[in-house]
Amino acid sequence: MPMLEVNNIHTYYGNIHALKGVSLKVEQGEIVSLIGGNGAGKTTTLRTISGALKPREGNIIFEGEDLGKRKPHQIVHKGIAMVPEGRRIFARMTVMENLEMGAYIRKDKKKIAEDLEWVFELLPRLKERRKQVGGTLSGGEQQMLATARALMTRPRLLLMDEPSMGLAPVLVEAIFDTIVRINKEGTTLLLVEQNALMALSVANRGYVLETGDIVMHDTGEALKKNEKVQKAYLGVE
Amino acid sequence: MFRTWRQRVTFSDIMVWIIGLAIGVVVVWGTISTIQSGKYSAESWFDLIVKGLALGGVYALIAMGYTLVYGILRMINFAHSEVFMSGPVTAVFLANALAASGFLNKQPLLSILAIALLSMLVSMTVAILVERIAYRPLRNAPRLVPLITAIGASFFLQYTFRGFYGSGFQAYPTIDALAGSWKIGTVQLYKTQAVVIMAAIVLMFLLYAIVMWSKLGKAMRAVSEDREAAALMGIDADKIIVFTFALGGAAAGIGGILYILLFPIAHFYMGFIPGLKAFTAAVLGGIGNVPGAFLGSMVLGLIESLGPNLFLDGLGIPNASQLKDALAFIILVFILIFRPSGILGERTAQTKA
Amino acid sequence: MSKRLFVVLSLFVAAAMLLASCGGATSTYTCTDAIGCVTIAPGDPIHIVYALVVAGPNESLGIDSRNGIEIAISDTGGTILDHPVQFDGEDTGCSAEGGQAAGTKLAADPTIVAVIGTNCSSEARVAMPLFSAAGFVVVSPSNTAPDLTEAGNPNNYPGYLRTAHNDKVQGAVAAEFVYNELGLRKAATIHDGSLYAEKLQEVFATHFVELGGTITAQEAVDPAQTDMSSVLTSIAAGGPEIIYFPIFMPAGGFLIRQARNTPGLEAVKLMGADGLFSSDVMEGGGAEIEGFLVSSPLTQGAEYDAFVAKYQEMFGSAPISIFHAHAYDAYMMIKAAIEKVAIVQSDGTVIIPRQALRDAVYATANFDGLTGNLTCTPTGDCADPYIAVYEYHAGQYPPEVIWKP
Amino acid sequence: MQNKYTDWKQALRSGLLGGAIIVLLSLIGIVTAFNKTFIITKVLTFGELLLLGPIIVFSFVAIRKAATKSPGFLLLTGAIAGLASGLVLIALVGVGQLINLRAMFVNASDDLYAIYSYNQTLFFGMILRLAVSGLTGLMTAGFFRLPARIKQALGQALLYIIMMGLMSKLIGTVIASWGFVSLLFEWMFARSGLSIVGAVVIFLLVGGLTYWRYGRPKARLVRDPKKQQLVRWGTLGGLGILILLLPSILGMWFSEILDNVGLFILMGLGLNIVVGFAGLLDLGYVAFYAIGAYTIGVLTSPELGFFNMTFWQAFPFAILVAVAAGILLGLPILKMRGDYLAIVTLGFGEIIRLLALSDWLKPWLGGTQGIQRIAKPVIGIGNFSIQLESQQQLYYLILAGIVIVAFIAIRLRDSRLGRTWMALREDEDVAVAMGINHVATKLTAFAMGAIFSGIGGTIFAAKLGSIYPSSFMFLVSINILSLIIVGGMGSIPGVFVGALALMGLPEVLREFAEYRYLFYGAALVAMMLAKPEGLWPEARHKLELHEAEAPPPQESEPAATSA
Amino acid sequence: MENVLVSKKVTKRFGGLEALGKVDIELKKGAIQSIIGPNGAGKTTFFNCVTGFYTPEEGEILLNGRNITGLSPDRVAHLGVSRTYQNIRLFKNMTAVENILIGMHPHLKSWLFGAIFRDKRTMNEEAEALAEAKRLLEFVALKGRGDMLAKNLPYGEQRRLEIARAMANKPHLLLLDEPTAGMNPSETQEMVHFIRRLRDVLGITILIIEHQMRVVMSISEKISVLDFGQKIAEGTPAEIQRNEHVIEAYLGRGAASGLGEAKAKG
Repeated sequence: MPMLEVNNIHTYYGNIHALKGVSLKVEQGEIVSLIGGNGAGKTTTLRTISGALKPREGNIIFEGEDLGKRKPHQIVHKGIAMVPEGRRIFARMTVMENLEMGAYIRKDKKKIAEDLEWVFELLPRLKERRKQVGGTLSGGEQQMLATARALMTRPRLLLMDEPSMGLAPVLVEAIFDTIVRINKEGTTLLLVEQNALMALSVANRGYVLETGDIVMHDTGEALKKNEKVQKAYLGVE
Repeated sequence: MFRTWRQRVTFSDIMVWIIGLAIGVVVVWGTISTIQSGKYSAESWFDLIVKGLALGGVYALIAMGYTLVYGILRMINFAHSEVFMSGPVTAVFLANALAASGFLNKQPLLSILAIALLSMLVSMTVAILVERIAYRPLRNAPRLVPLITAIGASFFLQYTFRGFYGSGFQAYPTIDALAGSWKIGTVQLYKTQAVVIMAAIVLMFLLYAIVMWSKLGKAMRAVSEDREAAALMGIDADKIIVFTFALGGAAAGIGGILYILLFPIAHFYMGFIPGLKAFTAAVLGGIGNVPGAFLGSMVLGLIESLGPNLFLDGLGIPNASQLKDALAFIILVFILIFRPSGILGERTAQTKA
Repeated sequence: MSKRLFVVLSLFVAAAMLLASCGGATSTYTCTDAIGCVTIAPGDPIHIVYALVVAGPNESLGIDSRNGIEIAISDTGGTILDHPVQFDGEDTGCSAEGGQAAGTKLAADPTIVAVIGTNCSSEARVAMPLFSAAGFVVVSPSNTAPDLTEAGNPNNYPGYLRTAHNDKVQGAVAAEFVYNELGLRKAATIHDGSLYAEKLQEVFATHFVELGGTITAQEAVDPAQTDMSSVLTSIAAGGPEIIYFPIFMPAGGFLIRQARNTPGLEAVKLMGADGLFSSDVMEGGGAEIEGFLVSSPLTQGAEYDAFVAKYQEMFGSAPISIFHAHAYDAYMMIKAAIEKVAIVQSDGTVIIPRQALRDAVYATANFDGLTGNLTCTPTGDCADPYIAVYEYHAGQYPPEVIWKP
Repeated sequence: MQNKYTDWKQALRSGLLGGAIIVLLSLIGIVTAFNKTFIITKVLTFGELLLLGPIIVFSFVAIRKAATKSPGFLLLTGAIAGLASGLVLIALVGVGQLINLRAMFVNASDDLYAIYSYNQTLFFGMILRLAVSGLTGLMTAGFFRLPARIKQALGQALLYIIMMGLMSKLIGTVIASWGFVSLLFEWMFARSGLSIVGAVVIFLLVGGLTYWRYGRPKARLVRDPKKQQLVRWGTLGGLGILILLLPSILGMWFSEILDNVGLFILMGLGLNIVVGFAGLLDLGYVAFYAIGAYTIGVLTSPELGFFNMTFWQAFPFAILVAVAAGILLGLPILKMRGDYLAIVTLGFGEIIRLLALSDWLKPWLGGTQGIQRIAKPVIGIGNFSIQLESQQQLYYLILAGIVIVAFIAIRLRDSRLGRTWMALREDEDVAVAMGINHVATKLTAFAMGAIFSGIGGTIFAAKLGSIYPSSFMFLVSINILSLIIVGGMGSIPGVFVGALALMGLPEVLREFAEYRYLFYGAALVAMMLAKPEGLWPEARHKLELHEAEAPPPQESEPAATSA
Repeated sequence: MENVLVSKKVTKRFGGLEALGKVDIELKKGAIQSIIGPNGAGKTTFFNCVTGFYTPEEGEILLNGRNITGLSPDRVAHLGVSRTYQNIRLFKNMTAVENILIGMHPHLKSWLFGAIFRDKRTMNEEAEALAEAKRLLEFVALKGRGDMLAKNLPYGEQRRLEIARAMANKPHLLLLDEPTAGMNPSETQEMVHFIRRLRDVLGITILIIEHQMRVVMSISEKISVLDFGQKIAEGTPAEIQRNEHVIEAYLGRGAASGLGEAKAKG
């Protein structure tokens, strides 16, 4: 049984039909990338999974349970966390407070402290800055914080929306290194990326989304070699 | 350098400065001539300052409700003045019952705590109900719509409580323990005022601690910064919003009892003026900012208490205290001209663009 | 839609004509009154209305007056000349525009015989032209502005009377009492921005100065104000011996309490007017009430006590304001006048000629009311000019009479 | 079974809630107060309706929410809900017998208990009350089971009876002014409420018509587009004539309401420019109203005796002063954003009122005593002039004002200036970067608003003939703001609808005497909950709201730092 | 050739943080130039200083030789400077045409009088403006979209509309903040052509902030690199790619070599 199963979801913004029957699967331990142009519905898909939007049709099954009508905060309790697009850290709170918010749903203080150590080990930059207010971090550090914050919920599935957006090329590599490490330490990942090359390089499997519909699905390597994908998303002419 | 200065300044800036300067000059001139005339003694000034601070303390507790709700929903909760009113107009019955049984003067502290608790509970309940009925369904509506339901709710609450308890005035019993004053040198320090100031400071600190250091308080700040991101952390925004209203309501309810210690008459219409003042104070301090609400309230309390005699009397304006509120608002304009986001407000305009 | 409306209308018209043709009794009396008559068929009620402020921040004034009237109606069995009394009315909001709206609405109702109102003088000034033109007789329980009953003043309309005291009377009495009886020479006054208080303190001040006293300050507060410290401090600087504040609750209560807590005013005498003659002043003033003086008409004795008891029973609280007794008297005066002039026909039909009714009310003399012995002047001042001064003592209501003219 | 159990609980909960609401209404005092106000004379009082209404509503809710749909069960659900409500009432009476509730709740009187128990002995009365409550719930359920056609007919008929019964006094006032025509309708109304015959006639008429029309397609009178055009113009013309004749048809009292509504339309149109077009939240709009009124007062009143101008001589000055005040206020505050602007404008409104009230300016502005004998406008020349005095005459002056102001407002909206305001409202920073001088632009909006409000003030002063500071309370600003939001922000027809709803409503609600603000507040909340976009929203806003959620923000910046 | 824009030692601080430190940038007439650098390096702050939203604490900004330091944004716009935004900031509830008409603001004159009385001059002005707006829409390939609300346009069209709005001001200097953000390679390619056309056809001087190295390298004549508010390098694309500082602070080895490959291939 796949960890996450998205079956034929239709999502609307008012009257705008944004997702027209998206289906996808994520297996335990995988990195799955979702690529596509702007307005294709990548972010909408993630927002639907995370509960911020409700699909009018279709269902989302996580570990055998229908997420159906659950609200975003309830979905977090189920073990899905999301690093939203544009990072959206709490800019007026310190790094530590941001991380505490990540651990909001958890009660076990000892476990939280352990995880904090783990996150600091993963992203040592944050440890140096833990007393600093989030808004004053640089873009790359904010991305780290957003990732760390999501990890503090101890998710089994982590959704990441455009982690490389607006970062210096030199940082993009670092972020993807972190992604791979997080995955290696046991977290399953569903990744939405503009930077298709990187996204497909790290992914086990990939989906291509166009105007609200999945048009292609294959392993990361295969998609990278696919001519259509190369032309449309990798910029190879 | 001169060139850039001239480029930056527009006609309207000059006008604004002239207005600001005019207010400043009038205030300073009034102050100087009042002090020179020697009409008031030092004892009088001390007395006014203490009374101003006590009033400011009460405003601060009410202002908390405005500022917390504003922080989280970006809306002015106009019904908050009725939230404030509902506590003391209900608790008066308990107070009178306690007084009739003689318990009030036997155990003043316990009695006041019981009265404050009741007042707090009622205000809290009303705040939560208002949120549930008048605001929650409008979470996604245009910004001004909840403002109108707030006004509607405000009317409804006023006349509901009027219906409950009648339109007369209900006086609180006198508490012997708080009557009288301490003499410090040549000045009198009235016990009530001292108690109110102390209580207000302690309560404000407590509220600040809750907002800054408790888990719920932190969640509250998180929701106020980014509701959706907070939801992604597993924070139930609805619950936190209810908590915010409850906290603001509780502060207003206790504030109501402090207010009643100073002005012991309860009435269904009693919320309007303090509500308006507290709202002004919250804006003055920088709305959405807890220490700002405290500072703004204290400043406003002092202006109201000292202002008419200090600023206007010397100018030869008759019945200066009639213009007390006008003066308070003029000084508000004066402060906002130079600090457009309030005394402690963030400079939001700059970070935008 | 329009079609449906048409059908409805035509059906109405048809039905109405049918009904109208079978009705139609003929009257045996022809009205000769200069401004018309009100005819009340057997079994129909006599319509008396209030025009008082019963909603909004000043409502306690109007509700209290209305309660007074309702007691009067209940005391007289709810009937006049065996006809039931229909008593309703309008909120006037204590504002000119409220007075105009209420006045216009009431003036449009020809069944109205008399109006009890208004509360605030500003309402009277705009509502009276309407009431007067409609032929009503109007008795106000609480207007005190002198111009309303001043001969020749454009604000004095025919048909207007009042049971409340003209400011001129009360202010002067208070000044004389302070100067002659208390022997004080320095006084300060406070008003609350209401027409009543402002005028009263002005009359007081003028009279006091005429007598030879000094006014150290004429201050003002907002009626909704609670913190009086700045005004009291300012007054203290002038060193008055007495502060006269003819205002209302709750501001009056706050002044009483806070005056004692103001440096320099610990020993000053405080005095109010009938606006502060009520039981809530006792509670509002707390322990500081001791020695507080008010000028007010003599409303004491068994009759008034019975009235208060009845009030308590009917409305669940002690009188919430002050003009209930004036309102009670207003109703009683009107009732007496109606009984005097009404033409009762054999079948029970009552015809009330309007001008005659007015004349009868103006002619009220030696009427024994709760507020004293009422006699109306030709311009409509009916209050008993007999004003006494009372002194409050903690735990004692009504307050002690310490001076009678 | 599970379903039935939850439905049971649901029914009980709804019933208890309904009962709680009845108790609330009773303790507020409305039930007692309207115990003698008949909807149908001698049959149904408004008070009794308040005791039954919540039961109907809540048993309806319980039935709607019930998962089990078998007819018998639904009937049972209704009855349970009704009985539950009845039990709450009995509980109140019981508590009232044990302890003196009246020491706290003034309306928990014996009168109330007597109403509850239909003036019977307490024991028998309470059984009766319980039975009536249960029966009401049962009947609601029965009603629910009726065929749709009958349901609608019955529902409409009852609704009409209740509305007409509640408004009978008002309708009576209008009819009374019609002279002999009034005889045609008088039989429908009793001294209080509808007569029984009237109620029956309304029931048959409305019910019958609804039944007859049910399911029939709406007949289009004219299909030809050219003719349709003609019909449209005809309707407009008819409407115009109707508007001109309104004061004569409706009489003095309704003219008074219309005048007040009209004044608020005038000011609403002005505030709509400030708030709706330019997006500046102004809570002190009453200031300019006061300034207009006081300028006319000072310039014309012989009592103060400064100038003794006529109304029209003073009028231009009033506008000038209002504009000057608008600019003076606008300058220091227009750089403030959002809610800071709101509080400062609020303060300005209060400052103006307090200055007018102050003893300091009393020699010039009259202080507490206000200004009296303000000149009324005279129109016409020489012998052919009349002084506009009565509300019916002033109606035309106000109407003319509205026509001019509405014309200007429409023109402004569709101009470059209107566009500029809108851009500023949408995104001030970007608008400024496009070369828009935000201070000058906002100031223009502010000044226009001030003019319209000032005009309103002048007419107000002339209409009353005397003005007092108490007429210029904060509440006026709130009312005007409410009406433009209730009508639909930025929408010009919305101002008309909003003013009718909000200014007309409290006047109509005069029937409820001291409870009118209670109903007004409740209506305000209900209206906004039902139609958050306003009663007649601007086309654009309608679009906005109907796309319930906005698409995800395309920003890459964290939202928090830009807020 | 003369310089359209010159910034001399421009310094901007926020509290203790130095967002720009003595930045010198020169822009020749008709040039297409880029600013690159990591997030938070001060690129957008520089734009804000040029357009008048921020007043630099030190230094001067000259536009066509005129000192515009500290001039308010609306006056800078009147001098012919337009910009777009990183995250599109159209007037969302206004139509496409209205957006462009707002962009034309500095060139229109009618005010209150014209609005109320609709005199001939106003009507002519409006008619001309409308025609011009339609021309611009056509230029950015949005013909027929004029009456749609801006927020209902697809993403790419919103970007183009924003540029059209900026061009309505007939600018000498156009500042584009990440014009290709969120575009796929083919859309990006179109945008690059479009920007070139702007310069070639209309002669507008253009300054771009951009993250996609492919775009930057192919379009710019000169690139300035900012890091922590300091200008760490400046030069032609080729020079920048070889610059060790830049590679270390911004590009990273992989990207730099990747670009080399792409260049070689393309």
